[in-house]
Amino acid sequence: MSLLDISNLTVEFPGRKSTFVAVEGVSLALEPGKVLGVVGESGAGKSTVGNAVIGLLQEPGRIANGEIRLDGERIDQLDKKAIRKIRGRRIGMIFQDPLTSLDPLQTVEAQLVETIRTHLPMSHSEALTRAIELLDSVGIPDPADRIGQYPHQFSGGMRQRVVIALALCAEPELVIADEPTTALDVSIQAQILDLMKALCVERNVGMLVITHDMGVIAEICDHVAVMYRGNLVEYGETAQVLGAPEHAYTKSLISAVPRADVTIDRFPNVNYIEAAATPTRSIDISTHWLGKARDYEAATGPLLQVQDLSMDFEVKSSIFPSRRKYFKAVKTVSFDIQPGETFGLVGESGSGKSTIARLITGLYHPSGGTVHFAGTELTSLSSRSQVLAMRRQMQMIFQDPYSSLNGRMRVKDIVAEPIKFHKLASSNTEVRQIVDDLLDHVGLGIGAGEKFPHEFSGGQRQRISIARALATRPRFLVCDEPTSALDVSIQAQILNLLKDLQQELGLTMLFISHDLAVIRQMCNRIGVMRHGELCEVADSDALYEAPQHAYTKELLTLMPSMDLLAKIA
Amino acid sequence: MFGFAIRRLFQALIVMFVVALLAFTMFRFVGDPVNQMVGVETSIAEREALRQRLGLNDPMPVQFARFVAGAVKFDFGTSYQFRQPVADLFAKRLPATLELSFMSALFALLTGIPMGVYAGLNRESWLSKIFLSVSLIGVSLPTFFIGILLIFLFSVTLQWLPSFGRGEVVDLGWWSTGLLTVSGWKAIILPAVTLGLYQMTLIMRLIRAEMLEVIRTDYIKFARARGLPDRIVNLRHALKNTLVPVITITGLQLGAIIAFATITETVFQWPGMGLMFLQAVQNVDIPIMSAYLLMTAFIFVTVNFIVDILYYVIDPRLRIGRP
Amino acid sequence: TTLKYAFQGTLNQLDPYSLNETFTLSALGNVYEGLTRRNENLEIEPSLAESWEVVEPTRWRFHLRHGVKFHNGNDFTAEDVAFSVMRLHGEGSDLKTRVGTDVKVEIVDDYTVDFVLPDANPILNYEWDTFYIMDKEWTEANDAVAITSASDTTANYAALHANGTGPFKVVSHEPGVKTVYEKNEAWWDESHSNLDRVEFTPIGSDATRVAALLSGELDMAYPIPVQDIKRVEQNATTSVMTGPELRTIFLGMDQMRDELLHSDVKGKNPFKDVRVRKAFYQAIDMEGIKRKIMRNLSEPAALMISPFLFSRSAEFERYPYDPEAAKALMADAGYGDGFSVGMDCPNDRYVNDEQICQAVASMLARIGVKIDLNAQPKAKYFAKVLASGGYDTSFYLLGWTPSSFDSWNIFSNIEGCRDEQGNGAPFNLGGYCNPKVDELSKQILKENDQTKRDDLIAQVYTITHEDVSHIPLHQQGLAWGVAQGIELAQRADNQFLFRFVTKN
Amino acid sequence: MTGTGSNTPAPKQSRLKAFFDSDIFHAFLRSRTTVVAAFGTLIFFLVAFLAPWIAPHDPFDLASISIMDSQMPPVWMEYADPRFLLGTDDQGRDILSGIFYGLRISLIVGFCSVFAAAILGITLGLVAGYMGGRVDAVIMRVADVQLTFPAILIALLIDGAARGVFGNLDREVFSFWILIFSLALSFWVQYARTVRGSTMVEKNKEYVQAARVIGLPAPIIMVRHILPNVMGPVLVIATINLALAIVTEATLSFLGVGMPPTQPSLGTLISIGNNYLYSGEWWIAIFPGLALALLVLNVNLLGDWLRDALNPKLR
Ligand SMILES: Nc1ncnc2c1ncn2[C@@H]1O[C@H](COP(=O)(O)OP(=O)(O)OP(=O)(O)O)[C@@H](O)[C@H]1O
Ligand SMILES: Nc1ncnc2c1ncn2[C@@H]1O[C@H](COP(=O)(O)OP(=O)(O)OP(=O)(O)O)[C@@H](O)[C@H]1O
Ligand SMILES: [Mg+2]
Ligand SMILES: [Mg+2]
Repeated sequence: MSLLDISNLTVEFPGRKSTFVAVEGVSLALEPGKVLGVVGESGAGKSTVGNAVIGLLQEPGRIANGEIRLDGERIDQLDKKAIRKIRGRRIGMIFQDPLTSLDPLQTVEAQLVETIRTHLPMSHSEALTRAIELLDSVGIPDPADRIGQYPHQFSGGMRQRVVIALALCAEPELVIADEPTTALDVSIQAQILDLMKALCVERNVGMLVITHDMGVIAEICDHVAVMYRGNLVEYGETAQVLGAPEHAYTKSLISAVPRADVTIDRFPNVNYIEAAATPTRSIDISTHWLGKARDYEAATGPLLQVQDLSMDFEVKSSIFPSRRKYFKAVKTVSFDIQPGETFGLVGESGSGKSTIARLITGLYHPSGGTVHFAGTELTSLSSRSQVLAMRRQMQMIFQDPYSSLNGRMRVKDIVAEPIKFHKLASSNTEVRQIVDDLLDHVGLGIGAGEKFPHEFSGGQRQRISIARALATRPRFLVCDEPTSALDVSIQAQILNLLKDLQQELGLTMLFISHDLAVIRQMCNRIGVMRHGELCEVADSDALYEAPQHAYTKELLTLMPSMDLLAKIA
Repeated sequence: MFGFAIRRLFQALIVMFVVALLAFTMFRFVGDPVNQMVGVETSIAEREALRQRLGLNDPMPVQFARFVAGAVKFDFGTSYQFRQPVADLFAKRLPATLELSFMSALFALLTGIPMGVYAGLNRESWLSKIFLSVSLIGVSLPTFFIGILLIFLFSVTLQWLPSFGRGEVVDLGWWSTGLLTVSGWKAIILPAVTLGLYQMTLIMRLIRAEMLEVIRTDYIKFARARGLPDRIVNLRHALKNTLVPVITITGLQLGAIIAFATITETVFQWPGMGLMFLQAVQNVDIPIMSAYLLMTAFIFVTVNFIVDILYYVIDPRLRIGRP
Repeated sequence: TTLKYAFQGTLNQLDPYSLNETFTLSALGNVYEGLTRRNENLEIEPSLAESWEVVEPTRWRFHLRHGVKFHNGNDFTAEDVAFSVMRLHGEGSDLKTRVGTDVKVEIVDDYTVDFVLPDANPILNYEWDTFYIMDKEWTEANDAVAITSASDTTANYAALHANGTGPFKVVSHEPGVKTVYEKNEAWWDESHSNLDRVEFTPIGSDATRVAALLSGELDMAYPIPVQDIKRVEQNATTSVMTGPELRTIFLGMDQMRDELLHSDVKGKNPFKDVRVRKAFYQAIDMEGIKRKIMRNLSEPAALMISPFLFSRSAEFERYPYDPEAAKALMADAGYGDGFSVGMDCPNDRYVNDEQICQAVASMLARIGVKIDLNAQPKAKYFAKVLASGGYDTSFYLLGWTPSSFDSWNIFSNIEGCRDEQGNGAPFNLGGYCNPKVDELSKQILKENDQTKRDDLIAQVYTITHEDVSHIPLHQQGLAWGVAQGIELAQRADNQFLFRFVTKN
Repeated sequence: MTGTGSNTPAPKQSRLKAFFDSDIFHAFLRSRTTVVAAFGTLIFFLVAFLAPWIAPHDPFDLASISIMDSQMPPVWMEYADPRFLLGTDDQGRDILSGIFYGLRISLIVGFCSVFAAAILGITLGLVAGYMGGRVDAVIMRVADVQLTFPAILIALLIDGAARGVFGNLDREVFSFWILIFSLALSFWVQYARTVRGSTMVEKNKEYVQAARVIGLPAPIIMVRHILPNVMGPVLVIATINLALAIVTEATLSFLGVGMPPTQPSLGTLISIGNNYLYSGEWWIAIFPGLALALLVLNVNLLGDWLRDALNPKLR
């Protein structure tokens, strides 16, 4: 008997005009001690499957057909009480969006302890000890100190790890991990993957891992399921599926996996398109609105100069300045970015990358140091028109796409807003046209504009936020893990677009990512961060070929194994 | 925090000063105190003399300066009606009002919060629809009307509860409490319910509205996925995330209850500040009115200060390290 | 036995000279006593003075009662009388008119006092039942000689404590909350009452007061709103005592200004025309008001004084209610199409005052007069219409009780001429002026012969009736709610005195 | 290839058609209670608007009412007069007509004052919450001052001041404005403080930061982004305040500030009837009270639905 048995599952989201079938007739089985990977197109219904198993489909979604069995017992029709007993205790769930999964008003400690104590008979202090151990095992530094902090004081990757710890803390039999490592650097990722593998082996835990990262699949999965548009298109042993894919989609997916070993000019496009689907039109930059010349003065010298930038967060306040405690998230970091260049930031999760991005875009005020953009110091700007002009030139794609979208606005309005506000288009019809193009190009298709952000999958949300950032026709783009939730095909398409923009218009980018392959292909120069410091800056080829700093070396060696893939490619 | 409090204290003084100033310009429109202080037959010359003696003929700035000079020494003058120092009167009336406000706030919170949580969680259930509609009676009928209906039912018809007053009061020296006697408890029920009905409805509806949103957030979903019991999910996570607007309103309402329980106190002849204030307005008892408004200002400044602090207590994102 | 009772107003302070208002004086009348008092039928009888005589027209002699003690044990003597008069004349006293300031007090011996008047005054002691005698020693010892206290931070002792000679002592007094009385065992007179203790609570809300009576929490409550009388009567354990009150409610019109303040008639004042005033008079259906608004608890009035206070009242009759005649009069006066005028009305002073005004407004609408009714609480109303507000009114409703129970009080306050500052008859808000009235009024004051005096009074009433100086409406009734087992005397002056109460 | 034609331009729909096709409208139709509530509210407005035509009597026409008709019971009771369906009040006004006419006053005063208060309060609350610092301190301290003065005193002040400035006004016109102004002034703080509190929380969220990165100026961020996210509590307060405003209006009228007693509003009718609760003439208070309760119920049901409908996540 399988641990998890999904048969013929169909999930639909009934709408007023039509019913959207997110998952159609999917059957999967998972044995104890095994890892089942689910890959597939962004928006294919992977998360939906996971949510259906644990009975937390977002309204108005419902299981229209099929059965879900845990250890032979049917769980898709349980009442509230019975399913609650299963959640957490027997099935541990890691949601895709770790940044919004934590209650903002409770400390990490409170959330961990309450979960542990709900399921395990432990005293508060025992639970606390266990919580700290768990945090340590998922690689949070100084867990005893940091456990008392609130989620917003954690970096994206750290929050993801907290979520993992929360899912594992009651020692469930089945773990559903929806993109558990997107925000993690390779070393932490390796640690987490080891932890998961160990769980499977030692405690016979079954694991359903949803991911876009072929490396992860190759490394830990026993079986792989490939989903495309709600359907299961291929299902089999990992070696078999990755080594000898049968379905055309699987093939194109594997071929699109970016490589870290060589530098290539463009990412390979996925050419698989199902007959019925409308093809995504590619944008011809030279004629499109996006490609219209920018009206900025050419910068002499570096476009962005970061000097001795530092950021201290107050983590304990007190009347007396001497008693206040600060956390130094960024310590005197300096670097330049030349016009038309892409500067990559990689590094340990929690090392201050997002903080730097926020400092540059003016969301935080630095505790020290300066940021010059096109020769002007940003903090010195006073008049509103100057600030506006600067803002339009500089855009940011947030690490957490969902919370950066206003849930009450339709997607088309979200994307149209900067165009309208900066008066970048002459008429409303043009605005609508541009918005459609942008949405189409990031692969959301027609009709997406009418929906609200919560109606999208994780990857789709990320694409909305990319479309919005492009809508200002920026000169400088800060990308904080822009493609972490995207499947390789969409990722390729978007990264290619960015590259095109760069070539045609000299778009300058600060590119933050954990995906070393992507970084290598995208960036001209790369900075490696650790503990709030920039430990190495080098040209990308140089860095990959001859890393200097010990940490950089460690990172590169820890890249998930690509042997399997490399063979096919 | 400390600096924050000091700054607030300073602002409070300004607020009270402005309140006093406004109050003084306002009193001209409330009526003529002299007419209320003398019998009908008193001659015009006598009235004029009285007016002179009370300083009502002085220019407004002089009267105001005199008031402020006294107020800084906690001397608010003598009540026109009662011929007693206002400060003494306040000291006597305050316990009644505070006890009533406390009990009605307690009533509003203890009934409003659970009903609101329930209605937010069970949007479609009949019980929550009943909560929602029935509680509206509390707001759609005037307080005096509700008070009188309650009196009619519980005092006249059933004769369970007294219709007026505080019952037996135990004097603890600086505080006289009705909460130590059975008759005191009986007496406080009707006024507290009457007074709390509006706040209860408001709190319940606010919580429901906020709950509806919060329970759809990812962190609640994740809390469920972790298998936390409903009690913890609903109260510790969901409810807490609805609290910012709720405490704002609760704070305002509490201030309003303390300061302006006038109608309820009048209906139930509750010997508190509100009753006294209404009488003071009716009789143009300027010293009481001005001191009262000052006190009200102080109450509101304090309550709002506490509410602001509570924001920080509830929401860590507002708290520290905001660069 | 304990009596619990409630009144709509509060007992603000205990100083007997600080407020000339019926309820305060009546409450204090249980504690303090005057040289005279009035019995159930309002007849004057000896109290602290055993007897008195008019030695010569300007000298009255009072023989004081022996062996009377104040509540604190002090003896009552002539000193106290002289002191009380002195204090009565002091700053802040609201009862100065009880004894004219030009009256001298001469102590003849410990128990005899002479009052020396500048002029003869037949009604000198008419109001002395509410001129209470205080204890000199006690007052001085407690630094309460001045009525308004010198410093603002300490209360006047006499405002919170009472030391009289009366049948009851004040045990505790929380102003506006509760006042508790206990029997004075050492009272000089024989008490008809069997009460040991009386608790007074003010209850401002009519409905609550009635409810408290119905539910048995009170033994006595007043006033009972007229519309609730039936309900209280129907209740097995309660009943309502009704009776005539002395206050007369009337309407007044501005007859002084050349143009009304609040009217669409410009350049002239319609109220200067007696036909208009009479038209107003005849347009008002007093029977209707009596039946519907007052629920028969009122007596339509032909005079500005209660019939009980003037022996020849029966000779006067109201102009009949006759809208047609009223319309004719209006047409005659040149206002056939009517006009509009503002009306001022208190809404918390007299029984159903606002309803009366509204009814009047709709009755006047029938003769084409459009009333813009401005009903306000008494504080604002009086501030507007009295001298301090510059008599800012064109048409108003007012009530008046002659505290001396005598018509002269009305002539000198309401019917006499006045100037713009209010010198003359200060409460003649409309400024009606007929010199003949002033003339007669002067004679009345000095006339000691009762028949002749009544004749003069009747002459004045005839004039004002014909002039329609005011429109008398009615005497409102008293309605006291009492629980079963309570027996009491209801005095027409609305004074509730415990010494007339028994409870079983 | 500037996005050639694959996007067929949306056929020009009339706005009305677009509305009937919108999600909101359909959500509306789906909820039966809401349709009933909307219908009810509409009836209230119609009745108020059409009062002069549909009311059997004109209770504001003094010449037509007679004291002799007063306190008549509703027709189904003994001693009733068939002219007065729901009986008459203490002046002989027909209760039914009184409700119709009184509704007009109450609805205008209630809605206008709540609307004005909400606009003022929301604006100031947003600004205070978003700007923080000194602006916040000033606005909130003004709010504290405002809170100190109950509606009664504000009304007295405004009334007095208006009389002082404009002399003796035409009461029928100005009493409306004075009422609305006073009520708005005494209610705005609730909105301001609630909105401020929520704004302080919202402004730290990432979607607001994203809007800032786009370069939107503060007013647009406040109105377009923050406002919709803080409207929930505002709607709750507003719908409840409506009742409070209508009732408070009656209190003010008693103080001689509002409408003259010869033109009773719904609240005034209730307070008149209040005096007759014990005496057996229950209909004077109960019918207007019922009307007010029904109105409030309908408006609140509508408000509840509207708040849910405006939130895309709840649809
Ligand atoms: N609440 C909803 N209402 C309507 N449609 C929804 C809703 N939630 C998800 N969908 C749709 O269901 C489809 C599947 O979503 P799902 O989140 O399962 O995708 P996914 O495979 O996890 O994608 P990703 O890799 O981008 O996270 C998507 O096309 C999405 O638009
Ligand atoms: N508001 C804050 N208060 C306190 N500490 C903070 C705050 N924001 C971030 N930090 C801390 O600063 C450090 C850097 O955070 P940052 O978000 O920049 O990391 P990151 O490099 O982007 O990591 P990740 O790859 O996981 O997203 C982390 O240790 C985090 O806990
Ligand atoms: Mg997903
Ligand atoms: Mg980050």
